[in-house]
Amino acid sequence: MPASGTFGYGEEFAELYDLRWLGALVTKATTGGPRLGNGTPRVAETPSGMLNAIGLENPGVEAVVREVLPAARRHGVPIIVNVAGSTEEEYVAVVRALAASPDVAAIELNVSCPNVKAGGMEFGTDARTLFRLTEKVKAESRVPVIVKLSPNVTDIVALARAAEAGGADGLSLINTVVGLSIDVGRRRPLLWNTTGGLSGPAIRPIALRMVYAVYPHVAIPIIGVGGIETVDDVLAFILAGAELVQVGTANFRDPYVLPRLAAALPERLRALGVRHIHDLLGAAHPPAVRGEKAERRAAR
Amino acid sequence: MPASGTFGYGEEFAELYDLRWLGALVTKATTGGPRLGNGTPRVAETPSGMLNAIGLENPGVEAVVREVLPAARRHGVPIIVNVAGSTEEEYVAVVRALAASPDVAAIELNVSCPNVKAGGMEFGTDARTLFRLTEKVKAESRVPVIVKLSPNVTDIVALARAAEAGGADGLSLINTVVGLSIDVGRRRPLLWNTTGGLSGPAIRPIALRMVYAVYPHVAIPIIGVGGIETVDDVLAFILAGAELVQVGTANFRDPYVLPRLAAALPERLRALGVRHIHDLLGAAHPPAVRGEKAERRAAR
Amino acid sequence: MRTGAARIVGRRAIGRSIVELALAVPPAFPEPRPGQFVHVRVPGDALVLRRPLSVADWDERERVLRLIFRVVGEGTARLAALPVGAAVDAFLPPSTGFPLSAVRAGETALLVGGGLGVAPLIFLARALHARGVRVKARIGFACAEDVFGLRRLRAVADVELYTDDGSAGAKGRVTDGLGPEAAFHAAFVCGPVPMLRAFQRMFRGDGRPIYAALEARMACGAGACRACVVPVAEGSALRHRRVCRDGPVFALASLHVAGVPEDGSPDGGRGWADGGGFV
Amino acid sequence: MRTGAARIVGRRAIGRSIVELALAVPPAFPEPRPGQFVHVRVPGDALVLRRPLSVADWDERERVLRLIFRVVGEGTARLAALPVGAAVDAFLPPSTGFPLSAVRAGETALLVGGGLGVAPLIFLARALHARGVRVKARIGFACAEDVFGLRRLRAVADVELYTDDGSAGAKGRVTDGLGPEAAFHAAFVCGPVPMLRAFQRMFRGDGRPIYAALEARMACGAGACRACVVPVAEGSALRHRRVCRDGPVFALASLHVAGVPEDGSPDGGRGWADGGGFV
Ligand SMILES: Cc1cc2nc3c(=O)[nH]c(=O)nc-3n(C[C@H](O)[C@H](O)[C@H](O)COP(=O)(O)OP(=O)(O)OC[C@H]3O[C@@H](n4cnc5c(N)ncnc54)[C@H](O)[C@@H]3O)c2cc1C
Ligand SMILES: Cc1cc2nc3c(=O)[nH]c(=O)nc-3n(C[C@H](O)[C@H](O)[C@H](O)COP(=O)(O)OP(=O)(O)OC[C@H]3O[C@@H](n4cnc5c(N)ncnc54)[C@H](O)[C@@H]3O)c2cc1C
Ligand SMILES: Cc1cc2nc3c(=O)[nH]c(=O)nc-3n(C[C@H](O)[C@H](O)[C@H](O)COP(=O)(O)O)c2cc1C
Ligand SMILES: Cc1cc2nc3c(=O)[nH]c(=O)nc-3n(C[C@H](O)[C@H](O)[C@H](O)COP(=O)(O)O)c2cc1C
Ligand code: FES
Ligand code: FES
Repeated sequence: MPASGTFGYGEEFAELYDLRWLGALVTKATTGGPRLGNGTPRVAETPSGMLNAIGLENPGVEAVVREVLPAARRHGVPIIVNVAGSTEEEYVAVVRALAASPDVAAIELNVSCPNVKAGGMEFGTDARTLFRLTEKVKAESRVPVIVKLSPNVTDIVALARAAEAGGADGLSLINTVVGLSIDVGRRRPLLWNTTGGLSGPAIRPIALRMVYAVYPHVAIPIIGVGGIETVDDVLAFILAGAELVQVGTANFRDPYVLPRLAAALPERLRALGVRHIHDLLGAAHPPAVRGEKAERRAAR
Repeated sequence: MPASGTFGYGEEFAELYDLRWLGALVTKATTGGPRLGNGTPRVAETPSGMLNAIGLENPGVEAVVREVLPAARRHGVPIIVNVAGSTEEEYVAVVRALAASPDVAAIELNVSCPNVKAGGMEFGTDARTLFRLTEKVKAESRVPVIVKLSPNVTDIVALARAAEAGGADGLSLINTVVGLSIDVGRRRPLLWNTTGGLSGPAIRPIALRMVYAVYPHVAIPIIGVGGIETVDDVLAFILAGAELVQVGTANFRDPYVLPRLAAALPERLRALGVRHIHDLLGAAHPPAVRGEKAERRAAR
Repeated sequence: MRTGAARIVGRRAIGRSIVELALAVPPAFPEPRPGQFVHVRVPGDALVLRRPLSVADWDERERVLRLIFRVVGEGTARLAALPVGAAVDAFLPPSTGFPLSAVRAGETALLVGGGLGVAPLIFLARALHARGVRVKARIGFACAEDVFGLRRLRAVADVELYTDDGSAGAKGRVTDGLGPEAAFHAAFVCGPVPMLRAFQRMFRGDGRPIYAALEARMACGAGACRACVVPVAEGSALRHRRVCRDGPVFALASLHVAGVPEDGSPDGGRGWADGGGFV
Repeated sequence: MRTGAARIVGRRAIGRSIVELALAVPPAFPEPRPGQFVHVRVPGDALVLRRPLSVADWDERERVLRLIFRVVGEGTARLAALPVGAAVDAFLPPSTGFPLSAVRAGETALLVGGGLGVAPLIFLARALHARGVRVKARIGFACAEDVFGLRRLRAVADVELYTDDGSAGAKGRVTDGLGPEAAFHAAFVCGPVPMLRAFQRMFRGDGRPIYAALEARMACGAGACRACVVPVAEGSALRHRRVCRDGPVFALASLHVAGVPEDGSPDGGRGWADGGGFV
C-alpha cells in the first residue's frame, strides 16, 4: 500500500492504474480544521533520499468526510485515514468525526509528523503521552487504529509497547527522520520550514532496524515503511517482522512502482523457493525470538 | 580531519599522502583492555551509505600508549584519541592512562558506539549519565575533552548541554545511526552483529540537523561529521554551526578525499565571494540566533 | 501510460551549459500541450526525484519532444551527459498548460520570456501561430552565447531580442519600455521571479488575460504530494494551488506575491515559489 | 599514487555473467603482484564502497591489468556495463599476495582453484612459471559455460579441469582424489569456503607450505578500518588479521575455521570470512 502523504487521496494515481491492485489506500494527514501548511520550498533532494516539510496541508476533517472520502471510495480499495493534530483534543475530534464516515476502513494515527510546531512530534516521543492518546482515540474509533511511530526517539520499543498497551491494533514503522538541507549559495536552510522529514532509500536501514527491534516485543501487526523500492526491499521488511509494507518516496521516482512490485513479487518468491510469503514473516529473527513471538501472538 | 574508526591510526593513509595536510588525526576507539571486536561481516553497503559493526577492535590503551601513539606521532599531526568503554570506570581508566602520554592532543569521548552490548550507547542517551561521565573524565584529562554524541536520541540538545555542563571542551556531531541490513537470500541479518552504525551521505541531513539544533544552545565548538564528501558539504556544516569537520566514510570511496577537499576549499570560497571561512560560521541561522550565540560565547 | 521510455534522437549544446534534447516518445505517450512539462527521471541511483522540464517543442508527426535546459546541478548534468540513443523515462503529468483559447485567430498574443523561460514559449508560439493568432515575442538572455530558439520563433512570430550586456539584440530587459499601452489581446509570460513581479506591477488592474508559467520544487509532479504549491487568490480567499497540476500556468493577477522578497531570486532561473516567504 | 584512472582497453563476456576487463593503468600505478587485488570504485553515486577484485593477470610491458569477475550485484553489474574506453578508478592496496618464494625453481607448485577463485591463479601460474617453477593446476567450475583461463593456464602449467556436471574436463571437484600423498612443494588455493575447508582437513598436519587466498567484505581496503578481519592462529594466540593488508593470502593451517558452519557458503563465490560465526 502507498505511504501517507505521498499518494494524496489516490485521485492522481487512479488515473495511472487501477487502485484495486493495492492492499489499501493511505490518505495524507487529516487534521481538525483546514490547514494551508508550510511555505515553499517544501521538498529537497538528499543522497538517496529527500526531505519534505509539507506541514499537514489538508482541507480539514469535515471536508474530508463530506467530499474527499466519498470521492475516494470509488477507487474500490479500503481507505486508511492518516490522522494528525496539534493537541489531544484535536486528534480525538478528528477521529470522532471520522467515526461518522462509512468510508473509513482504519485510522493511522500520525504521532510523528516532525513538521508542525505545536505538538505532533511530542505525542510520538513520550511513552506516557502516547499511551493516553492511543487510549482516547481507541475509545472514539469504530475502526482499527494503527499508530504510526516516529523514528526520532531513543527507545522505539518503549513507544511501540505504549501504543499497544493503549489499545493500538497495529503499528506503522517508520515516519520520516528529521533532517536539514542547507542552500550553500544562499547561506540558509533550503526548506522554508528549516528542517524536514527524511525519507527514501537512505532511511531504509533505520526503518528495518526499528521493525526488527519492535517485532519481538509486540503482538499486534507491524506495517513496515521506509525506503522501499524493490521486491527485495519488501522481503527484507517481511523478514524483519512486518506483515504489510507501505511505499512512499518511491512513487515519485516511479509512479508505477506499486503495481510493478505487486507484479514482481510472485516470481521473486518462486526464485527464492518460498511457497507462501507468510513463511518469511520474521524469519530473520533467531528461532527463540520467533517462538516467543508466536506465544505472544497466541496469548493476545 | 578524518573521522574516528575510518582512518586507523593514520599509518595506512600516511603511505598515500602527507598527513600534515590534516587538521588533526582522530584515532579509532581505544578501550581499557584489548578487544577482538565483532565477527564478520562487519560492514554492509546501503543506499548512499554503509553499516559498520567493527565492535571496538583495538589493542587496548596500554599498547596504544606504549606503541601506537609514539609511532603515530611521526606523521607530524596532532593526535586526538577516541576513547570508548563499557563502564564509567573503564572510560576513566583509559583517560587516566592516556594522560601519561605526551602524544595526545585531545580526547574524543565516544559515548555513542552502538556496536557494543554493554554500555557504550547508554552513556550517550541519558543526559544525567553523560554529565557525570564527562565530569569524571575531565577530572582525569590533561588535554581538551571532546564529547562525540550519538544521533540515536530523542533530544540531542539536552545531551549536548549535559556534556557542556560536565566540562566538555567541544562536541563531535554525529556518530553513526543504528541500522539493519537483511540478507534476503539467507533470511538473516547481513552483519554478524545484527545491527550496525549507518554512515555516509545518507545521514548527512540528519547530522546537519543536529549541528544546527545544538549550535544555538552551547558555547563550546562543534565538530561536524556525517556524510561529508564535497567542499559544499563542508560549507553546509560550517553554515549550520560547525567550526571543524571530520570525514569518515568518504575515505573509503576516495582514499585521497581529505587532501582533495583541503585543496579545493580556497577556490570554492573565492567563487562564493567569501573572504574568510569564519564568515560562514553559523551563517545559516537567523540573525537573532547568531547574536545570542555570540553573547553565549563571550560569556564563556 | 503517461510515462515511458523515450529515446534521445538529438542532442545539441547551446551556449554556456544549455542543452537541447530531442526525445522520441513511445506510442502510448499522450500528446503534450504548450506550457506543459515532462517530469524526467534522471540517471543516478542516489537521485530520488524527477526533474520538471518544460516541453520546448513538439513535432506531432515524428512524435519528437524537445527540451531545452540549463545544467545547474547533478540532475541536469547527468541528463546533459546522455548520448543519442539513450532511453529517458519521461512522465507527462496532466498539467493545464497555457490556455490557447485566451486569444482568437487574428488577435495578437504577446509572449515574454527571460532565460530558460523562453523554452516553453517556442512551442506556444508555434501553436498560436497555427491557430491564426498573431504572435509578438519579447525574449531576453544574459548574453549572445545564451540565446536559443530565435530561428524557430522568428518563423512564427515577430521577435524582439534583448540581452543584459547588449551582445545580441537590444541591450536591456524584456520588460523595458513595456507598459499597459502595449498592444495585445492576451499575454503569456515565463521567466525568473523579478521579471514576473515587474510584469505584475506593470499590468496591475489591466483587464486583459495575462498568464504566467511558474516553477516550483516538486516531488510527485502529479498533484498528490502538495510539495509545489503557490498561493493563488480565488475571490477574496487565498488558496494553495499545485504548480504541477493546477499549473504550471496561472493567471498572473491571481498570484499572491506579497511575501516574495523584492531582491528576487539570486540564482537566476529559479521560479516564483522558490522565492520563499510565502504563507 | 596507489590509485588512478585506469582505462578499459578490453572487455569480454565469459559464460554466464562472467566478465573479463583489461585495464591500462597510469604510469604512477605500482606493479601488482600475484594474489593482490585492486579495490575498484564503481560507477553509481549511491554505492559508497569500492569492490575488491583479484588481479587475474598483468602485462608489465603494456601495463595492462586483467580482472575476471562474476556479476553478482549492483556494483559488478555496473562495472560489467562499462564500455571500452571508460575510466575506472582502481586502487592497489599494498596487500601481501602469494609468497612466490615458498617454492623454488625446479620445484613443483600445486595451484587449486574453484570458480572465480581461478582468476588470481592465472597471474600466479605465469609468475611461478617465469621463475622456473613447475606448475600443476587443478581448476573447477560449475559447468563448461563458466570455464575461463584454460588457455592461459595451459601455456604455463599442467592443468586438470573439473566441472560439477562433467560438461567440460572431468566430472567432479578439484579436491577429488587429492590427498597428503599429492606431489608438490607448495600449494596455493583459492575458492569457496567448503573447498578451503576440505583442503584444510585433507592436509592437516602436512608440513608443506599451503596458502589460501581469502575474501572478506571490505570498506577501506587499505588496512585502516578493520572491516575485513579473519581469526588467524599465531602460536597459541588467536589474532585478527586484515584480509586487505595482512592478506588476502594466509597460511592455510593458521586459519581458524572452528566457527564456520559445515554447510558452507550457500551463495557460491563467497569467501571464508563471509561464512559468519567467527569469534
Ligand atoms: C514546471 C517547470 C518547468 C521547468 N522547465 C525548465 C526548462 O524548460 N529548462 C530549464 O533549464 N529548467 C526548467 N525548470 C527548472 C528545472 O526543473 C531545474 O533547473 C532542475 O530541476 C534542476 O535540477 P538539477 O538536479 O540540475 O539541480 P539541483 O539543484 O541539484 O536539484 C536539486 C533538486 O532541486 C530541484 N530544483 C532545483 N532547481 C529547481 C527549479 N528552478 N525549479 C524546480 N525545481 C528545482 C530539482 O528538481 C531537484 O529536485 C523547470 C521547472 C519547473 C518546475
Ligand atoms: C580480495 C578479494 C578478491 C576478490 N576477487 C574477485 C575476483 O577476482 N572475481 C570475482 O568475481 N569476485 C572477486 N571477489 C568478490 C567480489 O569482491 C564481489 O563479488 C563483489 O564485491 C560484489 O559486488 P556487487 O556490488 O556486485 O555485489 P553486492 O552484493 O551488491 O555488494 C554489496 C557489498 O558487499 C560486498 N561483497 C559482496 N560479495 C562479496 C564477496 N564475495 N567478497 C567481498 N565483498 C563482497 C561488496 O563489495 C559490496 O560492498 C573478491 C573479493 C575479495 C575480498
Ligand atoms: C511528501 C511526503 C509527505 C508525507 N506526509 C505524511 C503524512 O501526511 N502523514 C504521515 O504519517 N506520513 C507522511 N509522510 C511519511 C511517509 O508516509 C513515510 O512514512 C516516509 O516517507 C517513509 O517512507 P518512504 O521512505 O517510503 O517514503 C510523508 C512523506 C513524504 C515524502
Ligand atoms: C568503519 C567505521 C568505524 C568507525 N569507528 C568509530 C570509532 O571507533 N569511534 C567513533 O567514535 N566513531 C566511529 N565511527 C563513526 C565515524 O567516526 C563517524 O562519526 C560516522 O561514520 C559518520 O561520519 P561519515 O558519514 O563521514 O562516515 C566509525 C565509522 C565507520 C564507518
Ligand atoms: S509535486 Fe506533488 S503535488 Fe505538485
Ligand atoms: S577493509 Fe579496512 S582494514 Fe581491511
